[in-house]
Amino acid sequence: MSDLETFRADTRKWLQANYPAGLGQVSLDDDDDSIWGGRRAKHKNKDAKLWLDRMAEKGWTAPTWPKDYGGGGLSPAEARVLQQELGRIKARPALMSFGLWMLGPVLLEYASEEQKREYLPKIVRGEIRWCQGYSEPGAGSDLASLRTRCEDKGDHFLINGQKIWTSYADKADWIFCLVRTDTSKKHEGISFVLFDMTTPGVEARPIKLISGSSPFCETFFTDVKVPKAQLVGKLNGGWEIAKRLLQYERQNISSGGFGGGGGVELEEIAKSYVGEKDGHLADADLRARIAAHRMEAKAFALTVRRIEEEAKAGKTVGPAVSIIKYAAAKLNQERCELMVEAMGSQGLGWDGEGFKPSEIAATRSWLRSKGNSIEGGTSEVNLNVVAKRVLGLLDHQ
Amino acid sequence: MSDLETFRADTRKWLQANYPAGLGQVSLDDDDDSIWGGRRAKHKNKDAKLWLDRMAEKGWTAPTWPKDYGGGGLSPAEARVLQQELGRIKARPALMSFGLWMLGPVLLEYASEEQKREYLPKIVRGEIRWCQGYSEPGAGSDLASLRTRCEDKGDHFLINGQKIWTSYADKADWIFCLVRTDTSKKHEGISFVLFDMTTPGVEARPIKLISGSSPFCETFFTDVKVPKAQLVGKLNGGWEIAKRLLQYERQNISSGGFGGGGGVELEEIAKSYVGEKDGHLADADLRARIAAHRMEAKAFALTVRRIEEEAKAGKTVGPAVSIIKYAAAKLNQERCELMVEAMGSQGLGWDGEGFKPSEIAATRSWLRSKGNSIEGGTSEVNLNVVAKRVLGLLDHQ
Amino acid sequence: MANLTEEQSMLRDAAKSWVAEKSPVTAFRKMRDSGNADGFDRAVWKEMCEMGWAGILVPEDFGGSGLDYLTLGLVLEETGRTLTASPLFSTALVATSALLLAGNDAQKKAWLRKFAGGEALGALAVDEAGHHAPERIALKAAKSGSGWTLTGRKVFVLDGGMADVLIVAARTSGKAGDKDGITLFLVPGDAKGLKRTKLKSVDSRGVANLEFANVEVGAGDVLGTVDHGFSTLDAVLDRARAGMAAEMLGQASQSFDITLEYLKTRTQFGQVIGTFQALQHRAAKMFTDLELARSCVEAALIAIDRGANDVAQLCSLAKTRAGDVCHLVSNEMVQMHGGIGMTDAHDSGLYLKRARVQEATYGGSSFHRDRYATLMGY
Amino acid sequence: MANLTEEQSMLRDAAKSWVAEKSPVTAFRKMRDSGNADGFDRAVWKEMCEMGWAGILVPEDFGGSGLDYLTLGLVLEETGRTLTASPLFSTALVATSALLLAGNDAQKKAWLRKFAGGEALGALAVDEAGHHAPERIALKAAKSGSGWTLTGRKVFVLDGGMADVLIVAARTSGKAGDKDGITLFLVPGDAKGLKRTKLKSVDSRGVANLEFANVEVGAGDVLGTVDHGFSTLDAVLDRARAGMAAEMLGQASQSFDITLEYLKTRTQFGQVIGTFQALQHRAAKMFTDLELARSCVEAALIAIDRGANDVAQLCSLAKTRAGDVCHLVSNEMVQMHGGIGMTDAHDSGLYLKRARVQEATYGGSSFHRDRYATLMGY
Repeated sequence: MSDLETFRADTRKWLQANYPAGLGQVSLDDDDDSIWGGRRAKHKNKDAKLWLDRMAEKGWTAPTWPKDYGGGGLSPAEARVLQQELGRIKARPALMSFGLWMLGPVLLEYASEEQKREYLPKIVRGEIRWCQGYSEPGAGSDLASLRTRCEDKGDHFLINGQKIWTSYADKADWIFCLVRTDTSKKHEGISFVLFDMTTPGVEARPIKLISGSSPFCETFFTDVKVPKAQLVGKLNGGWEIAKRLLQYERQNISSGGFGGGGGVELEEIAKSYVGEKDGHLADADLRARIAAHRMEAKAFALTVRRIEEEAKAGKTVGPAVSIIKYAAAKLNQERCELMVEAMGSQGLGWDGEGFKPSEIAATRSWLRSKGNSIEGGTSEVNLNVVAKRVLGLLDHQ
Repeated sequence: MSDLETFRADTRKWLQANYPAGLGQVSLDDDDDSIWGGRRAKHKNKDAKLWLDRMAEKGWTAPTWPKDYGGGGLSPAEARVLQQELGRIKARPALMSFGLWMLGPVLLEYASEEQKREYLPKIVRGEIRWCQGYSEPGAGSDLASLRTRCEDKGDHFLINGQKIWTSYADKADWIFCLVRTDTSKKHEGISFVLFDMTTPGVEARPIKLISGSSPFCETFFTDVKVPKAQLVGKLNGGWEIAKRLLQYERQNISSGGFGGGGGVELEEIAKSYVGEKDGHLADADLRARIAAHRMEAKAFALTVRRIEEEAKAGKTVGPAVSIIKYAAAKLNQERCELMVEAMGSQGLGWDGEGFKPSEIAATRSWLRSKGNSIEGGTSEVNLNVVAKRVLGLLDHQ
Repeated sequence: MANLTEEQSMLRDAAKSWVAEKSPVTAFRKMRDSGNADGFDRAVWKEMCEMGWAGILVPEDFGGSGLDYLTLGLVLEETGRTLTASPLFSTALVATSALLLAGNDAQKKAWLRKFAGGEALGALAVDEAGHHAPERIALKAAKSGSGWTLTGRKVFVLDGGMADVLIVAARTSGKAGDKDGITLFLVPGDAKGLKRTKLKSVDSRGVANLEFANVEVGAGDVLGTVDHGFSTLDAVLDRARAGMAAEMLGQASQSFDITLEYLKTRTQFGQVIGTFQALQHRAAKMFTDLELARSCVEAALIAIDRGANDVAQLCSLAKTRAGDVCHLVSNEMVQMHGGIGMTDAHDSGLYLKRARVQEATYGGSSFHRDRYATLMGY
Repeated sequence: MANLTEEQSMLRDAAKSWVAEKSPVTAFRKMRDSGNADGFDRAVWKEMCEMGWAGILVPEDFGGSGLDYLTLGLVLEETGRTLTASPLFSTALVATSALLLAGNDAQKKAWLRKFAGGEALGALAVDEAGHHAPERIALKAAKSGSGWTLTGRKVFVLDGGMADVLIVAARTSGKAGDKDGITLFLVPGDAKGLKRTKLKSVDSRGVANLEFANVEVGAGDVLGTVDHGFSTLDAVLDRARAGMAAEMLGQASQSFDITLEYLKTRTQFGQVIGTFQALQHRAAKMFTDLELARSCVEAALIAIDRGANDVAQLCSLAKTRAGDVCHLVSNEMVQMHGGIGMTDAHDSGLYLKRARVQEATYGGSSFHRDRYATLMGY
């Protein structure tokens, strides 16, 4: 039996013994704090806490990170086996965390030994919940134009400014934050710092979206004192780290979140609201548009699969990957538009009597989907990137 | 009875007496040379020649031009009445001519008295057929980058270079031509000259289009000697004249030519090729797309009418006019695409057996329509103009 | 812009300045946040009535000014610009049209003067499910003595929760799907057996679901002729569609103007974003669609005023083209504003939400493309 | 690009270099201008056969290499890039598939070896009017003695004028519109009573109309089973659609590459036009659609090879997505080239014309969207 098969067998055995029977499953967007961890997590669900602790103990919340930093130290192959085994028993994720997805990978690459030993294990164990301080009101697509000032006061940094779209800033313990340490340069004047959200002068205000409440916050910094040891990488060397981290974030946005169109399929909902005629959707015009959309969704799904297979085959990632974010946003927006159109006036409720929860949910999703082509890089920027990096077209002079 | 009513009555009487009975009507795109006049016109149709001569005698081929230059000297109001009366008897146009539509108006504005007396009457009488020497292989949308050299040789100009898209260069007697008289400046180095196409060194080669033969030519100038008296306006002052002339040309392209979608309507053709089901076009998908197109065509027609009514009411021309060329091109291309799609494989013949003339004509029109968004200002340039002139957006820095 | 009479221009200008002054979007936002379930502000409505807008279509004998649909359309376009929520549409346009088209003297006397004076509100109750389908009416009206008994439901009735009188399309014979057998009734808003549920719609306008449980009405409450109400209903709907199109045109124009302004001020990458050609072309195309939509809306209103024979086609055309441009511009407004456009604090969302409700009301583009093709014989 | 076997990669690369060297667009243009009515160059076809392409699907016992559809698709993609007109599609893919799916030993023996060796050409005759409608077959096959008599017509048959054997879908019972009652026949190209008219199609490929006047065939010429030919026909058509999609993918990719190159070299207003953002975004969107189309084409071919149960959906998907991107790119190729793209001397027109013919062949997007929705149950 190969090492990998041994590992699979051991893993399966361990899961049988350690996956809390009472836990069951949960959808990925579930916001139960026990899944996000952090100092303020209430862990109402004891099984969830148990599951997190057991996985963290083996370092399997971060399977491929080195054991020295609390990770699982698994090879990519072993990590894939672990994923498969977790999938086989439909295990609920032990921990969801920006620390795992975004910060950890760049710390491994850019942080000092001390910083790695300080921050990574707490991420693995879900002790510290992180948020991302990137966008500012004046720095959206053009992130590098950020203005949040970070001044060197000798024994510490002093930070003043404002961030926006800081997801869960109101729930996070610490923030990884882009700040301006040199106003004379653009990209070369940015640094990457970490600090505690309970530091005096930090205030987070939740943002209400057109779709209702959201995890996003406006975050204000007024004379926030930050120990200099919490600078990651070089002073004014933060842009490179920032970009690398964005790659991890985009992978995250593309893969998860939207696209595909889960739940009950569009055509089924359309049938129930619009009715049928000789086995076809009664509204032929809507039917043709739904078919066109569903075919594009299928083409997209096949493309994602193709990219994964190419990756598995160890090929260098093809150009197709560059269009995923743009295509996924477009598709999800079309899907949501068709969904509310299919529901007619039942898809136009905000809340209260007269509308089913599923109808209200569809309406909110439709509104929320408008952000898909803005967050994590606007579609305009995506298309610029494809035109320049992939197609080799030049900038306008 | 008002003067205008008197004029209407007289006109009607004159037309009854002078419109050749045998002439009947003709479609505007008819290429019978008797309609285009010129030295080489054969005038196979004697009635057509008679009609031209009678109209020219009254100056009604150029109704609003001053009598001194052979025009009709009519007021705009009288000219409209004349149009109405000609329309009432569905009179065939007496003369079609770039001289009337494009050159004449700018000569009236920019030419010397001698030039007006020399050229205008011959245009009115259809004695000289003109062509337009504007575009060059390297100067399309960016017309002002034209390179055709015109050197001052003391007693004459010497012209060397090449023009393209010169409509009817192979049939015209004279050309109005943009030439470069100063290579150190762009717009300020262009002059507007007239010369005889029989001058030694002028060669016109017809261009074959993707849709087959066309009126367009490539026109080559090799050491063409042009008398200096044939310069219109100032030396290096041609760009202003060129732009003014383009306005007349665009009016011409917008109003006539494409849009509306004459002949048998799309839906009727679709019915005959696709068939019907419970009174509807059998292909519901195509039906929805045809309906969407026909509604846009109707919206366009209503917009043209609105602009005309606003103009009649003496209002300053609204911004709507700026979108006419772009919208007309888009519409005609959509219409042609739907037409060949509706005909199926019968719309995919080039010539010969198996296809009706109407089918071949549809295929050729479809191919020809691809030029609508290129000729007389590309759609991209149209949109730039709307964005900048109408919407007040600025150039990229 | 069509050529207007002096009177029309004056009313349009009056509306323009009143809206800017008395009914900016902030007013609508305040009304929304106050949780006002009526979906409009009574004080504002009073002002509108004082300006005579409620009586634009009402003949002078009934206290109105007896003007035309183009005039009312111009006012609706202006109020649409700032999302002004008021009974102007349902009372002064829809209900008034129904009475003008089919009402007898008694009925006109009973309601038109009150409508014009702002003392009563009216609403049209037609659809019974999520999708507009006027011929699928099933709400039953059974003869009982000299009068009728109504049983069934109506959904998403605009201003249905507030109306003093409801114009209810009911089935007096035949079955859902038949155009024959439909009759219009005038039903008091407080009729016994009528349950009205005010809905919280996404655009915060006043809509309600209505439940009819043996609602008794008299013979005199039949609007028009029994069993032959469909043609009247269709004519009323076309007027409603043209008016809604005018409102959408105003909204789309306004959201386009707001977006254009943002394109000229927002800076990214050291450039005003309006200098990016891809955005310029998208803006120019929106402008093109807006100009085309304007022509359709004006043509539909003028056709109604002239009693032209292509009113139906033109109203479907106007509803579709205005709806489509409203759809496009409301999406682009959010996208071109970026993140800020996604926040509830920004107006983009208000325009987006209102747009979708209007698109669906009295038939979406899909419905009207089909209707247009059918009317044109294919 | 899907993960290929070594053999597939080799064949793909061989095709790529052969096409570049032996069959550039100039070759197709020369063939067209020569007025060659066959629609292909026999010498070129001979070379293609020598490379074994004609026998890619043919089992080794019949002189082929018994490879799969993905492999043939890769070659078609490459030949599509330069509009190579050859019998590869109709003979090596369509006719061969028909025999593989329904042919008996005698029939396979009779034709497959000849196909693989380039000694015979085949063609599928299905449609009888301008629009693809396989179940509407009316061409009558009447029993006569031990054989059958065929009467009727077929239109726009690809390579129908050259084929040595025609696979003819005929009606042996039922009426046009019934799926039952369709039978496939093998008919010699020179059969008595068969009139073949070569057409001058817009894309200069070899197509013909066929008139059947009491054409006699024997009992042994029935391909598959009498009255139950539709399922075979549909399977053959799906293979044809996937292959056509592969060809279109190659063409669209090539015309996109040519256009992209032009965007990088053509200068106007002192700028390479490829620096204009509006064109950049249009190019990026075309690229997106090309990547999506590639995934569909490969998935369809692989599904055929695996005998998956969603072959029909995937082939309709591939035909639609490849057709739509071919449509878009062929239009943009002309537009982005400007005036020069309108001239017959430029290749834009050739790609545009070929694109529309392929889009229509074996069902356009409208046909396949409807089919896809029906297959998915709505």
